[in-house]
Amino acid sequence: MSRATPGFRASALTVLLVIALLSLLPMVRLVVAAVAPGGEFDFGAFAERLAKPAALRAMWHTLDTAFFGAVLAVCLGGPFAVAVTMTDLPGRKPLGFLLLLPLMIAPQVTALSWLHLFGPSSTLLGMVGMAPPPGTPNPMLGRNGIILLYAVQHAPIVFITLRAGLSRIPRDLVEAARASGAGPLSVLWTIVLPVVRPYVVAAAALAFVSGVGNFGIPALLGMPVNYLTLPTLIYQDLSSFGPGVLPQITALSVLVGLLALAGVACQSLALRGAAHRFTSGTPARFELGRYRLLLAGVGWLVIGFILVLPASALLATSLVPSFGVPLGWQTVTASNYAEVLVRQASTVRAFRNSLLFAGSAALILAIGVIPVTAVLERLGRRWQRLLGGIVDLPYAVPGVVLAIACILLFLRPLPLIGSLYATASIIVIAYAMRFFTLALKPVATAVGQISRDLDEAAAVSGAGTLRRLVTITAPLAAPAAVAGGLLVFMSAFNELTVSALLWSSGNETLGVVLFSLEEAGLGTQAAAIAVSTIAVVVVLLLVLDRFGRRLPSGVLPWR
Amino acid sequence: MSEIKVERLSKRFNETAALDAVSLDFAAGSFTALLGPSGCGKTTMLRLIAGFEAPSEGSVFFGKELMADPQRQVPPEARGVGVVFQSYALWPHMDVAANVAYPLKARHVERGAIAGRVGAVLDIVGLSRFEGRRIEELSGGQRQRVALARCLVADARIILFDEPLANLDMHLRASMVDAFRDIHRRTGATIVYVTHDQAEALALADRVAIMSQGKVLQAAPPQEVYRAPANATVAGFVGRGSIVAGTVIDHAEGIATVDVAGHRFAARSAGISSGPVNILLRPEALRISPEGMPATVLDSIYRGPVHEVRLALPAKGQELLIDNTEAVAVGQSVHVAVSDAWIIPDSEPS
Amino acid sequence: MSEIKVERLSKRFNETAALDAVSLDFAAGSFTALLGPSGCGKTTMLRLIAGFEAPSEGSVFFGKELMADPQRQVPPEARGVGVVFQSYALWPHMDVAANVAYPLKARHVERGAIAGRVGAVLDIVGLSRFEGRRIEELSGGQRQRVALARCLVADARIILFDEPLANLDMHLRASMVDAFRDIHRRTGATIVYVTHDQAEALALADRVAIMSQGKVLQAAPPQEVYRAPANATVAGFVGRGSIVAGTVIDHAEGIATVDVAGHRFAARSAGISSGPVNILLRPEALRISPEGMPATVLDSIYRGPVHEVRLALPAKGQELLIDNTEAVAVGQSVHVAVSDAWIIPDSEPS
Amino acid sequence: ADGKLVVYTSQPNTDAQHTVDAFMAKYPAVKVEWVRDGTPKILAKLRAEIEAGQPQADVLLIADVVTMEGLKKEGRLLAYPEADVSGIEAALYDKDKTYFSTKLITTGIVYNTKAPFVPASWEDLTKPEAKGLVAMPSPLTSGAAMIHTVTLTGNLPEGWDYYDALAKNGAQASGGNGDVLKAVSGGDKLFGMIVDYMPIREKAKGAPVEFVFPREGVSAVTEPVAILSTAKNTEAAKAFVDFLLSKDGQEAAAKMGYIPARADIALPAGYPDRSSIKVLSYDAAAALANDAANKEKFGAVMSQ
Ligand SMILES: Nc1ncnc2c1ncn2[C@@H]1O[C@H](COP(=O)(O)OP(=O)(O)OP(=O)(O)O)[C@@H](O)[C@H]1O
Ligand SMILES: Nc1ncnc2c1ncn2[C@@H]1O[C@H](COP(=O)(O)OP(=O)(O)OP(=O)(O)O)[C@@H](O)[C@H]1O
Ligand SMILES: [Fe+3]
Ligand SMILES: [Mg+2]
Ligand SMILES: [Mg+2]
Repeated sequence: MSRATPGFRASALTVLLVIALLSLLPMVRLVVAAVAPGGEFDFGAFAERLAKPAALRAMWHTLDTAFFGAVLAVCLGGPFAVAVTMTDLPGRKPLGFLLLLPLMIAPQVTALSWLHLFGPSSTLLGMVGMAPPPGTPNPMLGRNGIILLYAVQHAPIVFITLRAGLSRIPRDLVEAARASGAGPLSVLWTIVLPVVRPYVVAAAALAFVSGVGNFGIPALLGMPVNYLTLPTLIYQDLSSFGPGVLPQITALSVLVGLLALAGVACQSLALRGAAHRFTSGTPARFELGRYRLLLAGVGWLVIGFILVLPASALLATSLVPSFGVPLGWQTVTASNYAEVLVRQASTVRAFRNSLLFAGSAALILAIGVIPVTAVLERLGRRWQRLLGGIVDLPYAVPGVVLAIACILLFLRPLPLIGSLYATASIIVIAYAMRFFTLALKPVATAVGQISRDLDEAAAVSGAGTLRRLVTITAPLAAPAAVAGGLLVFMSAFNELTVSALLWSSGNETLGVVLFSLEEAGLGTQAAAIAVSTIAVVVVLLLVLDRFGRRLPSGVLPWR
Repeated sequence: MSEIKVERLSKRFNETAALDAVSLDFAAGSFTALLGPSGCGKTTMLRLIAGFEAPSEGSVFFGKELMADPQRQVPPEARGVGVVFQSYALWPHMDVAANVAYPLKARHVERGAIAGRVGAVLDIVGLSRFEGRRIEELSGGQRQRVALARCLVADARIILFDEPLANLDMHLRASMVDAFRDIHRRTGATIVYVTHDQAEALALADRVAIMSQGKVLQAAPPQEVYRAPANATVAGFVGRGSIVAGTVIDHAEGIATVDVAGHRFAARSAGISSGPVNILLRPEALRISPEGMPATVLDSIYRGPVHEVRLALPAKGQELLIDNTEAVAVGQSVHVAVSDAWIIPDSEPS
Repeated sequence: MSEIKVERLSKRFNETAALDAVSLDFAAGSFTALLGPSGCGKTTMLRLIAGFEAPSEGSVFFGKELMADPQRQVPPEARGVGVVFQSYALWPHMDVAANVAYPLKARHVERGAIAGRVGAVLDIVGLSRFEGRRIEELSGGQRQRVALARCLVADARIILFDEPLANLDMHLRASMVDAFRDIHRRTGATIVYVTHDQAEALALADRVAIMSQGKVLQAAPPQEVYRAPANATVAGFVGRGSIVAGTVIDHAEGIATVDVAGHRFAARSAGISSGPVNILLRPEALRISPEGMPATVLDSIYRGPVHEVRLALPAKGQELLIDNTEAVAVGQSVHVAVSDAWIIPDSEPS
Repeated sequence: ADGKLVVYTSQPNTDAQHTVDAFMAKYPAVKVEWVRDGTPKILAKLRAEIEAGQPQADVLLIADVVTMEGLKKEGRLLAYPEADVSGIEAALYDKDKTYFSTKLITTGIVYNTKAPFVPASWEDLTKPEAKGLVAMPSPLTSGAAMIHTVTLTGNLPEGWDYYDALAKNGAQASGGNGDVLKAVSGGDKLFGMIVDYMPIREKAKGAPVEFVFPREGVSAVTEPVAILSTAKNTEAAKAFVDFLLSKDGQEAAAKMGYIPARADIALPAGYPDRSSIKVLSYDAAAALANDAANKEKFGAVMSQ
C-alpha cells in the first residue's frame, strides 16, 4: 500500500492524536500553567523563576548526576549485557535475572537500604565490626552516592537495551575479526561495541532521562546535605504552599523537560548515519576459557554488592520490632509483616490496587502500542525521532508534576466520560502517560524489523488494514509487547510520585502506603512492605520465566 | 484479451527512475518472464501491478478496469492477485495449514470449505503431510512450495512471482521450475515472473521481457530472444556468446553474407543490412575445424560436460567463446567454423 | 607437503553428527572445493579448520603443528588463516579501507606500511577508487571483493571460502570466479572453497570433495568426479545425467560391454564388473539417431542453446535426458545412440 | 447532617482512619472520603484543584496553623462562629473562628540510649559532646519544623544564633520527623529534635530511644481543622469540626497517643503531667509573612 492513501492518512492522524493526548497534552498544560498562571501570560515572571540561583544550581546538579549516573550505568550494565549475551559465562541467566531486580525496587527503598548499609547503624557492617562510629557522616550522602545509585538503579535499563543489540550481531562479524588476527578483547573493542553503538547511545540516553526525572534517590541522599536536583527542588518548593507555588514548580518542570529533550537530541545526533541493518544470523559467542570461573566470581560479587547486600539490609530491618533494635533471636519478629499484610486493610488493598493499576497500564500499553508503532513505522525517520522525544517527556518530568498536570487536565468533567478525578482511572491514565515510552521503544524496534513483505503478502491475500494488524503485525510484535508491558508493570508497581497526588480513599497504591509509613516513622513496617513487593515481583518473574520457556527467545530480557 | 495492461508506466523514487514509461500487455493465460540485471526495475513493475506502490505516471489496467494511476489506486487486497515473494514471506506464527488458509479466511470463505481446499492445494504442491508443521521446520524448497500453495489457494487469475527461486540451491530450483510449469498448465492463470536467471526465464516462460534501467528492451518468445536479440545488451544478458565486428558482403532480406577476419559465412539478419555490423556468435554454432576464422587460444576451463575455450581473433579486443569436448592448449592457433550467426540490429559496430 | 590435514575429524551438535570421522589432506598450494547438498557439513568442516569450533573427535594439523583436538585448540587469531564469508561479514562501521586495513592493524603492522599494502590489495581486486566508501554504498559484488581484499591483505597461507558467491547474481558470479582463479594463481595459497554450486566447483578447483551427511564421498580432480563418480549420490549431485539399469555382457579391466533395453554399447568401469549394474549416461554422450535404445519422448524444454528432452525407456521408471538442437514432439518414438557411459561402482542395481 | 464529606488531612494513615471511623460511628448518614498526604503534597493537590477551578475538599485537617493562616488570608476558609470551643484555650483557635486546633504535637528532644549524656535543655545540643550527633527535620520539608524554628528563634535568648551554634556543632537538618527518628534510633545520630509521639510510641516497642521535654519549653503544632469556603457540604463539615472538638473526639486523639487540645482530657501513657509541659508561643501571622525569609535564613545558616 502506498504511503498516501486516505486510509493511511486517517490512521496516521489517529496515532498522532494518541501521542498528543498521552504525551503532549500534559506537557502543554504544564507550560500553560507555567507561563500563564490564571490565564494571563507573563513571560517575565517565568524567566525570573528560572533564573534564580537555586534553580540554576539544581539544574547543574541534575545534569551532573544524571550524566555521570548514565555513564556509570553503562559501565555496570554493559559488561553484564556482553557477558550474558555473548559468552559462555557459567550461570549467566540467573545473573541477568538478578541484575534486573534493582529496577523493580522503588528508588527510595533502594536509597534507604544503601543508607543503612553504610551508616553507623549498619547491621551487616556491625556484624564484621566495621560499622563507622555514630555521628560519622554517611558516605552515601551527596553527589557521589546519588551517581552510584543512579547507576545501580538504571543498569537494568542499559542491560535490557544493550542485550537487544548484542544478540543481533551476526557471528560472522566477530569471526571475521578473529580470523584477521584480533583477540577477543580487541574484537569487543573494535568491532562489537562500535557496531552496537546505536544501542549503547539509546541505553545511555534512557538512563540519562531516567536520572533527570528520579526523585527518590536525590530525596534521600541529596536533600539531607542540601544537594538539590530539579525534582527535589520542585518537591521542596511544594512546601511553600503560597499561590505562587504552581507556576514556580511548573516552570521548573519545563526546565526538566528541556533537559530531557536535550538528551534525546544528543541521542539522535550521535546516531546519525549509524543505523546498520544486518540480517541477524546465529549470534556471536566468545569462549572465556580459563577465565570463566574468575569472571563468574566477579559477576556474582557485583550482584551481591548491588542487590543482595541492600536487600538483606532491608530484610533485617523488616524483622525487628522497631528501628534501631538489633536483630537477634530474641528480637526477631514477624509482627511487621502481620501488621502490614494482615491487619492493615489499606496495605492489602494497596497490593491489590497496585497490581491492578500497574497491570492495566501495562496491558493497555502493550496492546495499544502495536497499532501505534505500525503507523509510526510508515512515517518518515524525522517524525519517528520527534515523536520518540515527545513520548519521553512525561517519563522525564518528576512524577509529582505529571500528577499536577493530570489534575489540571481531568478535574473538570469531560464530555462523555465525566470527571476522572478521584477515580482509579486517573491513576491508570497517568501511568499510561508516564510509561508510554517504556512500552513504545521495544515494540517500535521490533515492528521496524518485521519484514514488510509479510504485511504485503497478507494484503494480496485479501486482508484489509485492520485484519492485517490483528492477524499479522500483532502476533509478530507480541514478544516485544510482552517485554514492554513487563517493564511498564515493574516500573508502575512500586511507583510513588505520580500516585501520591492522584490516589483517593480506596485507591491507594503501594508506593503511597510505603511512603506514608516511612513518613510516620514506621520504617520497619515500610521495610516489610518493600520486602513483600520484592517477593511478589520475583515470584511473578519466576512464573513468567516458566512460561518464557515456550516464548520465543528474547522476550524475557534475562533469557 | 489482455488480462493486464500497463501504459506508459513510470515510477520514481526520489531522483532515480525505477520504471521509465513502460507499456506492456500481458495476454490472458500467458506466462511472461521479466528478466534483467539487478536494479533494472523488475520488482518495481511487479509491485505496481500488485498495488504495493502507486505509479508516478501512467496507468495499470486489469482487463478494462483501471487499477492504478497517479491519483487513485485500488488497494492490493481488492485486486485479487496472487504474489509469491523471494523471501517466501510466510508468517512464522502460523503453521503450514494456517498460512495456506489465510487468503480464504480473509475473503470470508465459509469454514467448512476451507479445510478441503487447503488440503487440495497442499496436495498439488506435494506437501499433503506437512499441514501441522511450523514454518521453521521446513527446508527452503518446502517453504517456497507453501508460499506457492498460499498463492494458489484463492484461485487468483493473476499470479506474480518475484525471484521465487533465488534463495534455493540448484537442485531444488530444478524441481520447483517443474512445479511452476505444472501450475501454469493446471490453472491457466496469467503469470508474471521476475528473475535474473535467464535459464529459468527461458525454460518457463512463453514470453520473455528483457529490462534494463527501467525500460523494456525486448519482449518476445524465448527462442526469438535467444536467437535474435534486439540489441547488444539483450544479447549479452541472455545466453553465452560473443559479439564480433564484421562487414556485410552480400545482403538480402533475412540472410546476409558477412566477412570476419577474412572468413565468410552466412548470418541471419532482421532486415537488410550492409557495411560494418556487429555479429552475435553463440558457442554452440562454433566449432574448431580445419578451416574458418583464424584464432589463438586464450584459456580453457572445464565446465562439466565440456571445456569452455576463449579464443582471440586477429583484430585487437575481439574474442570468441566456444565449447569443446577436449581441453585445448593455451596459445595454440586454431580455425573456427561458423554454422549460425545473427546480425545485431540497431547498434553501432564496436 | 600437505598444508592442512584433518584426521578422523568429527563434530556433533547435540545429536546430529555434522561431521563424521572425516580424514582429508589439503596439499600446499592446492585449491579444493567442498561440494555437497545443504546441511552436509561443509561449513562445519571450514569452521573447524578456521578454529571457530572445537572438534568433538579427531584433530586438525597445519603442516606438522597440531591446531585442534577435542582437548586443546589454537584460537582462530593465532592460526593465520584468511576467511571469506557468504555474508561478506564486512564491518558496517568502517569504510572500505578500514575494513581491509584491520587484519594488518590487528597484527601490529607498522602504520606507514599499512596504507601501501591496502592500496595494493584493493588494486588487485579492482577497487582502487573505493577506499573511502561506506560499506552500505557498495553493490553485492563490490562487497564481496572488499571481503576478498581483507582476506588477502595479510598474506595468509591458507584461505577459506564459505559459499562466497551464493548471494550474487549470475553475471557477478562469473566475474568473481575469474577473480578467485586469478588470486589463486598470484598467491599460491592453499584454498578450501565451500559451495553447493557444482559449476563453480568444477570451474575453480583442482580437486573436488563431494560431501554428504557429514562424510566425504569422493575427493578427486573435477574431470574424474564428473566422468567417473564414485557412487550414485555423487553422480546425481555433479552434472546432469541419468542412471539406468543394465547388464554387463562382456567384461574387461576398464571397459565393459553392457546391454540396456536390448541395445549394446561400451561403458567405462572402475575395475571388472559383471551382471546387473547401474550405468551413468550424460546428455552430451547421447544422441537421437536411426539406431540405438528405443525410447519415447516425455517432454522437451527449451534451455537456451538446446532443447532438453526427457525420454522414457521401455523398462518402467527408467528415464534418459538428452540435449537436442531441435524441439521434439512429445510422445514420439526415437532411438538413442550412446558414445560414452560409466558403470557406477559400489552400488546395487536399482 | 448527611451526604458526602471530603476531608484532606496530613494525619498518618492509621490515625486518619481511626478519626474518620469514630466520626462515622456517630454520624452514620455522612459518608466521609478522606485523602491523606504530607502537608506540602496535600496543599499542592489543593492548589492544582483551585487552579483547575474545582477544589474538592470540604474540610482540611492539617499539621500547622501557619498554612491555615495563609489560606484564611486568601479567603479560602469559612468562618464557623457557632463552633463549640468550650474547654479549649483561646490561643488554640482563630479569633475569627475559621480554624480550630484539635491536639498538641510538641517538638522536643529525642536521644539514643547509647548517648553519652541525657539532654535536658535545647542548649545541650550545642555541647561539644553532641558534635556531629544531632539531627533535626528540615523546615524546607516539614511544616511542623518551620514552626519549631520560628518558635525557638523567637523564644530562646540567642535567637538565630542558636541555630548558628547548632550548625557549627555539625547538626544535620534533613527530611521529616520520620527520618530523624530513624537516624537516632538507628544510631547514625544520637540526639534529635522531633515530635513527641514518635519516640514515645517506638520506645514502647523496644526502640533504644527516649523523649525529653526540654526545660525551656517545647514548640507545638496544633493540627487545626478548617472548613473551606468552597465546601459543598457545609452541614457535614460543621458536624465534623464539632466532633473533633467534642469530648469523644478529643478522647479518640488521646487514644492515638496525642496530647488532646481540651484541658479536661487526660494525656496518653508515656507523657508527663500536662502542667509540666511548657508550650512556647509564636506569632502565626508573622510566621506567615516571613515564611520565605525564614526559609532562606535557615538555609543560609544551616548550610554554612
Ligand atoms: N523504496 C525504494 N526507495 C528508493 N529507491 C528504490 C526503492 N525501491 C527500488 N528503488 C530503486 O529503484 C531501482 C529499481 O529497483 P527494483 O527493486 O525494481 O530492481 P530489480 O530489478 O527488482 O532488482 P533486483 O534484481 O536487485 O531485485 C533501483 O535503482 C532501486 O535502488
Ligand atoms: N551451531 C549449530 N548447532 C546445531 N546444529 C548445527 C550447528 N551448526 C550446524 N549444525 C547442523 O550441522 C549440520 C551441518 O551443518 P553445516 O552448516 O556444516 O552444513 P552446510 O553443508 O554448510 O550446509 P549449507 O549448504 O546449508 O550451508 C546441519 O544439520 C546443521 O543443522
Ligand atoms: Fe497503501
Ligand atoms: Mg527485485
Ligand atoms: Mg554452509
